[in-house]
Amino acid sequence: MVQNFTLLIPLFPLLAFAIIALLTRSRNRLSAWIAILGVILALALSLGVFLEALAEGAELAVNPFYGAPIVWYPYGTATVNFGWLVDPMGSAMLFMVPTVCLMIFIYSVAYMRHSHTGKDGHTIHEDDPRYARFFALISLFTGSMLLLVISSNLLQFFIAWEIMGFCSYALIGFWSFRGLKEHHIDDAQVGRARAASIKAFLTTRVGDVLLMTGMILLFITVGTLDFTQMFSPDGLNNMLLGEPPIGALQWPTLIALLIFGGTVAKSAQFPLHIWLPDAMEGPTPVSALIHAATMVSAGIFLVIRMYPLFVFDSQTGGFSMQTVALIGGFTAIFAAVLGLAQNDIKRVLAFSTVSQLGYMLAALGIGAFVAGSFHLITHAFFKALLFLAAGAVIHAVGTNDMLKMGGLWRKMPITFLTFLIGALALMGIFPFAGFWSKDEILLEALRLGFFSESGAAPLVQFVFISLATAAFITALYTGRQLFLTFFGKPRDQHFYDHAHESPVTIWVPLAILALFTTVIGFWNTPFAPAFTGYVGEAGLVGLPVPFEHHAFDQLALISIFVSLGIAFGGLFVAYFIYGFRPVGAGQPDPLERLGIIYRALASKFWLDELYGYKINLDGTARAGLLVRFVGLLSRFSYWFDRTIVDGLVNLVGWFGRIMARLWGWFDKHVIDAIVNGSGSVTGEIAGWWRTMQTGNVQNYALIAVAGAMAFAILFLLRSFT
Amino acid sequence: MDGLVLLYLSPELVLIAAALLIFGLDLLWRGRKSQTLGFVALGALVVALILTPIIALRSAPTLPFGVEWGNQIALFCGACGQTVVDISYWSPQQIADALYVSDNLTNFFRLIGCVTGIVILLASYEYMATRKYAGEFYGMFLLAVASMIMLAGSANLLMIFLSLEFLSIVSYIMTGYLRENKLSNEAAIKYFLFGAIASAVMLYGLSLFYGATGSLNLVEIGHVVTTDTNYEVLSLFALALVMAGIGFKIALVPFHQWAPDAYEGAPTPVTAFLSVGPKVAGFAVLLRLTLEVMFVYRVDWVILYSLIAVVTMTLGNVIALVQSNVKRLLAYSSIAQAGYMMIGMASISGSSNPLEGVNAVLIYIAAYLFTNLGAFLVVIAIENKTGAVDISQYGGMIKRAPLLAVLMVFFMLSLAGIPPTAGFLGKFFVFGSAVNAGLGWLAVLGVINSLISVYYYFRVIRPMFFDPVPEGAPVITFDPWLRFGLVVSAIATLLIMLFPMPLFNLATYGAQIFGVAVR
Amino acid sequence: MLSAITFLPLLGAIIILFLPNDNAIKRFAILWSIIPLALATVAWVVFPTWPEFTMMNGSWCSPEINAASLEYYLGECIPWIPALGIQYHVGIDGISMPLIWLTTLLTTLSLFYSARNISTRVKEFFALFLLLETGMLGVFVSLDLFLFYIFWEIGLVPMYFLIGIWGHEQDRPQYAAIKFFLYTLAGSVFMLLAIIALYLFSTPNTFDIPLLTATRDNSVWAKDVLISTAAFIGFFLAFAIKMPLFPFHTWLPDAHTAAPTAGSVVLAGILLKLGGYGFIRILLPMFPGTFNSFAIGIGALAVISIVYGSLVAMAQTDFKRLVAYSSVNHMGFVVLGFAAAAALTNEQLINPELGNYFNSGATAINGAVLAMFTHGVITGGLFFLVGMLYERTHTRELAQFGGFMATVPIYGGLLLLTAFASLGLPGLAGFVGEFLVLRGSYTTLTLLTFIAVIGVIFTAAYFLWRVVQKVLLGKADEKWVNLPDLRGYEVLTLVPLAVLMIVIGIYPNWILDTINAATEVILKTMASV
Amino acid sequence: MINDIPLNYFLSLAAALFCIGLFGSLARKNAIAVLMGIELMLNAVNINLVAFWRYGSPDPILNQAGIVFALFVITLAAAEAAIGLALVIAIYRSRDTVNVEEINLLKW
Repeated sequence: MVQNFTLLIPLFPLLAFAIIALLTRSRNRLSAWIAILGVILALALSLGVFLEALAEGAELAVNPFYGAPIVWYPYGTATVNFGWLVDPMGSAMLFMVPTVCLMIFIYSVAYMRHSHTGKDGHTIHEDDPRYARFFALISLFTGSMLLLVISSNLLQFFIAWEIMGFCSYALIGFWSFRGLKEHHIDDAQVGRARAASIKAFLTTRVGDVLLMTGMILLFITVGTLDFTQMFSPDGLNNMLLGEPPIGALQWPTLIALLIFGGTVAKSAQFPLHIWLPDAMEGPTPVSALIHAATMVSAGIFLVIRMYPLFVFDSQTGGFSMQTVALIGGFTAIFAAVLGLAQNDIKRVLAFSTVSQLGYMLAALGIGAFVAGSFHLITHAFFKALLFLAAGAVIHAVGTNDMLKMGGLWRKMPITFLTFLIGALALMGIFPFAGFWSKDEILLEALRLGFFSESGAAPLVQFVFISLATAAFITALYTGRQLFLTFFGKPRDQHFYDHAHESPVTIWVPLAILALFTTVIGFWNTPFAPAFTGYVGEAGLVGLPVPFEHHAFDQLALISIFVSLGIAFGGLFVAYFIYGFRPVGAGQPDPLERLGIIYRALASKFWLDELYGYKINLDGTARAGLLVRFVGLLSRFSYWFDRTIVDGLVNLVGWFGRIMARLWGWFDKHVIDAIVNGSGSVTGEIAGWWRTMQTGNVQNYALIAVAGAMAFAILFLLRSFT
Repeated sequence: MDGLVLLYLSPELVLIAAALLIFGLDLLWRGRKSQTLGFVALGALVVALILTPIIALRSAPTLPFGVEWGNQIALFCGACGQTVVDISYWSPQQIADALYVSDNLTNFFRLIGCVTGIVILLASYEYMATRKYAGEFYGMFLLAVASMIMLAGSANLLMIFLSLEFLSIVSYIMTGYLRENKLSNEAAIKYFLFGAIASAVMLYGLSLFYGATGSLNLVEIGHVVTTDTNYEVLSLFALALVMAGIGFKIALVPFHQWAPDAYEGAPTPVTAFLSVGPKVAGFAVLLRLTLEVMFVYRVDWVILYSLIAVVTMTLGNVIALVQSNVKRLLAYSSIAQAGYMMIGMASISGSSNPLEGVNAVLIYIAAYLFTNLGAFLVVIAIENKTGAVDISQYGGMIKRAPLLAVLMVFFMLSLAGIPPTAGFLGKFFVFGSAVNAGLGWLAVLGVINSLISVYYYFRVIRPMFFDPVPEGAPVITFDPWLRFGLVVSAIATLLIMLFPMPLFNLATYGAQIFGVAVR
Repeated sequence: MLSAITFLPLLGAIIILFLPNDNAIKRFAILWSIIPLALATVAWVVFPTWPEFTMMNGSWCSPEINAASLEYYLGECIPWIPALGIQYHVGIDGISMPLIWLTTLLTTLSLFYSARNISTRVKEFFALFLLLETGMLGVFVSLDLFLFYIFWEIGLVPMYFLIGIWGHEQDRPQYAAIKFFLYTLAGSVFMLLAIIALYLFSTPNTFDIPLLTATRDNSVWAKDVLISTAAFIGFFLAFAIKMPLFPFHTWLPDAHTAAPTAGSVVLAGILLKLGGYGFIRILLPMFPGTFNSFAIGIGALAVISIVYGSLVAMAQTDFKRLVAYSSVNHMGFVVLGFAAAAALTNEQLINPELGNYFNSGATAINGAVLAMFTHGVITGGLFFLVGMLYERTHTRELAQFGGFMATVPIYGGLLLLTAFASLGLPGLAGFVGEFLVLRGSYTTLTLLTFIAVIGVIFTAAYFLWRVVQKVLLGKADEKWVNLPDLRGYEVLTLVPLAVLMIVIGIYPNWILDTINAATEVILKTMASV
Repeated sequence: MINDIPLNYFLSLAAALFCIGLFGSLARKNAIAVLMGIELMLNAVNINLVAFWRYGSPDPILNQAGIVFALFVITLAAAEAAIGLALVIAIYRSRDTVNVEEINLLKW
């Protein structure tokens, strides 16, 4: 029964947003509680739907909760309708999203209070001046994320997707402006936030436009955007009716790739990943919420939603899934490598997010649908946990720079513990969530790549190798982070003194998330694959074929040990470099000995300089080549507009005056000459009439008579011919 | 002589008689009470205006006003032929040597003439109040109106010549009316010399016409040239010379050059008259000539008319762009307006129904009349108080005289042909007839020209609204007569646009008199 | 009803001339302008029952005209110049209805806003503004080409004075005003010739739009390629200049920049729409064949407008100029939509097997019309915001601003909302029209639409880069320390627009339903049997 | 006797006279001389008219249009001369010159 109220789920946070924005924006505490209340209500309803969905079991996949009662717009004789659609993966998202959001909301209540030293030396605690604004925006974000999850229509999905993009923009740029009396942020931060927010929005905009194009083409070829209709037996086949658009590229491939473009930008995959590290300029809860747990995973969710299309494409010979796998696999290792050289505690996590998202995509790309989906869920929990814990550290210490931390576990043991749990999960160490999901992916890659009945697939082999390597590096940089932050000696005494254990509203959410991180993995162990049964057993809407699933076998066992070995290997190397001999105060990072490689890593392979733009620490930004080119083009266009286009118009506008002058000139020179000529013919001396216009009436009369004669001659010529 | 002749000629007779009366009274009163004489003149014009529809009704008494005006001919002057016959132009074989006709076209121009006269008279009271010899002016003015009407009614080369000279001579006198004013004197003598030469040239053409066809009657000449091709060369040559005289009246390029000088120098009410009266009458003659005499040569004169139209409107508009004196600017503007009318003349030829072109010209004339007079009335009102005739002196007029400023905008819009004004309707008909006649290119040139014209018309408006009031500039007041004239012009300009049917009917009846003779 | 809506403002303008003092004028003008708004609202609310008002019983026009205009509602028809077959014929359908409503709304808001900001020459301002409203409404209601043309031109003169008199001194208002006037007139005179040609070559000779459309396939003007092409070009020039379409757009930045705030609002909000309205009312139903052959070219111009407009906007340093160029960019989408619909072949329109094409065409037109409406709302809002900022700072240089999100949060919030609506953020009004246009035009003008999509990115870029970043973000400057936030009346001016932006963005069906009804009719008339 | 002279002779004479008059009116500086030139042109027309009447009319006695026209032209020439002279006097009074070239206050 609850399913009929699914559409109300996003309404609560959206309502909270409206109330805060319009009514209570000056009341900080009240706004926070309204926001939290909104999420709690949404969570309650979501859990209701989730439980009802669980009760339905795997059958839900082919027969999902669905309704599309809202006519959004009519076109010609048809309409586009909005509504809700909940299938097993959707219901899992409905469980994950509000839970994580609620934790983050509660965490933010305290986090958005800042402490600084007043003039008299006392420590002052005060709310951020934009406290209410923060809660309004994250409410809007949560609402649209929930709307996205339950969307029944790709257009509806897209709208929610874009509103999230706006929230992301606004929250990255949360500190992108500064009033005269605001002293808790400095100008450099303002500059960085400003540039980062625009960078994020525009980069994702590129993907959005690709997605929109794909969506429109899908609409045109299939004739609908409603998921259930689209994936109905006839729907996708319609795509093959039309002429292939570009050469050998068939419609499903083109559309799938365009839609995947949206994912690439939103989930920060190579080459559009450049925005995510800079997005860490936002407040930490935002990083946790948007840039780790939920919004970036919306990109993955898009691929999950459109999975029948990708499968259909590969069945008809397209290469879209291979592309997904390739990009995912490459990004997984690429971002992991970059994560090695970051000193900002949040940026390390940001790159790890990119890398993990690559994991999911690689899994989806090779056909490991369930594994990828499960990693999406677990990753949300442990990445949120990591970010929040890192935020607690930042909040306590007052800096992001890991090289200025060290030995913090003594000062903040709870935070340390939760961070440790999250880090272990990320590395994929038993028994935390990441271990189970990551292991599943590696297992699938191993199985499909090397032990498939249909022969070896080089691409999947590449994916496996890349993912395995990435797992190693993940353990390495996570270990580095752990050692630099919490172990060794404090490298900056001032910050160390400043550090303190987090207040209860901060560590309680951490603890809850840590709990989830610990237990959620057991939802889908290789021995008892409940999640697999729920999500994968009956396939998907429009794809009613169960996803291939193998019972626990030898290979799985080997895989467990392999992945554990990789993780421990990475951790050991990290310990060898950073833990065994801790980096001292003022010492450079040992990795800097790598020279040019380190510099390449630290500057992210100079991609920003190539097609994005680089944001410096002091808040200035340097445009990359592509951006500069657009700027140049713009200035040229304006010059063109002013000088050429408008110039032509003005020419026409001045035509009259020019003509007037011409007439004057004409009178003065031509007519005068004629007059003088006629004067000499009649034997009279020139100079009687200087010009026609001197006011000499005889001049006028001459012209008139000449005119009459000309007419007469005209007539005569006519008559004689 | 039939007694009806007097009735058919009554408007002209009333005007001439009133003029004589005014001369007499002025002599008697030795230049005093000139205001009264002005009212006498006004009364005469009103009477003439009322008489016109009576004449029209007389010819078809059973039908209500404005439906079917019949076609009456009044022959006049026994020395030249038979006495009056009541005969239609539509049966050319019965034509006698008629000098003067009182038909629908004449009636149309009677209305036009009387209205012109009344409006200008209203405007000239204040202007003349402070000047000498006002009484004579009113008399002269009545004669000018009468001659203008007579020109429109002339159906005979002799009569055309006489009326034209009548109108010219009166105009010369009125132009030079400000005897002590150098500009006025100069304008008059230039006007005179130019006019005299032009009419001599035209006269030469008329004599050739007479020689070629042996007749002075337009219809007869038309009959001859239609049936007999022998006279083609001579007739066309003569026609070209005649065009000089008519072109001079209308101020067509290249016979236009007197106009700016005369307009600038003449007293402004006279300028107003010059910009309407002779032009309108010239078109009446041109219409008669075109349709009754030389329709058979249409291939030739369509080229000629198109050429003249293009050159006239282009030159008028382009030179007007650089004028700073409002009177001179309006002079060039009226040259350009004549160019638009020539488009209508040119499009008489080609279409299946040539009368559409006639219609367009007549409607344009009526629209132009009110608009142009209105504009001149504004100029007069401003000149009366400040003596200003330069655009730069018009600053802040919206503060000093809001009514004048607003009406000036309206009249300028009308001259530029922007709705909802009579000028738009006129252009609409003219361009429409051009398109219909297959002269689309002419219409395109016409609209381009009307675009150019907007620029200078708005140059007049601009200081009135945008510039500040000059230091010490007086608030402009004007007497109720002038205000009345202004309001009448404005309302007429508006109503012609909003309710064009009466005018359209009038023009149609006016055009009906022509039966087109095709070889 | 329609006559009342159209001519009430004119009556108001006349009454204003006789009112004694400025305050009375202001109050009267605002209250008076609400009457047409209310009437238009009523007309829209009773939309479902329109068929009962198809043609007033007292129509004095010929039965052919009555038969041809069955799809137009609230019709009134009186012979005006019978000799030329000119009627005073008004009527509306689902396309003109929203535009009429928008006109009345923006006028009321503009007057309301101007009441506080115009202190010189009050009487003239309000009278001219109401006159302008009559002109604009007249274009939307008239169903006779002659009438259409007259109303089309009537709007020019008040706008000329609004720009010239109340314009900002440093922007050369008189130059801008005459440029605007001449430019627009240049287009419309050719339209006049085209109108005349249509009249002359139609059987029966008529200026009536429905009748011309109905008799299109039997008429000389449509059969003769030369005439129909020439007439099409005449109309197209007028509309393209008004829109404005590249390369006829250069009057727009000057006029917008120079005009007073309310003038810019109406100029961008309504006057530009007249061009778009001409496309849908005249070009599409009356010249489907000719338009079809020009569709690619016009679509290309539209795409150039989109991309080029956004690029040029990006280079602006003047806030108002930027917004002006953004209009070029956005109106490009409108034209693209119409061109896409025109690119449908006759077969695609009538063949039921190809219903998808019909629906695509409908989507394109719906989108274009909705884009016109939302552009009016959004850009109107933007111009209000620019004007409010200018009132406070007396500069429009973007480089001078910064950090206003912190110092004037209400202003900042509204500007943010409007800017994002304008750049087409889904969930706000601008997106819907843009999406529908792209959706519709991908079917027929695929390649061009691909390029147009690039413009979407640039649009986002210049709004974020230029508007949001320069004005709202960054560090607040000492010199704006005393900058007051929006006052009550200013917020009140913007709130209706903001509400519209959100409501249309979230739930556009209510307006698209109206539009779609008319669109179907137009698409059906486009097909020649 | 007169019948022996062909029409062309009269016409040629008239044309010559007309051209002389035209030339005079266009070329002479003195306003009075210009007036005289105009008179010459009018007289040329008269010759034309009378000659045409005499030679061209089928019945010169009954149809006297040409000669009547000539009479009117003569009358009119007188009127024109009167008005012209009056204007010349006026301009002489105000400007102390009758040189046409110098009467050029109004121009452009």
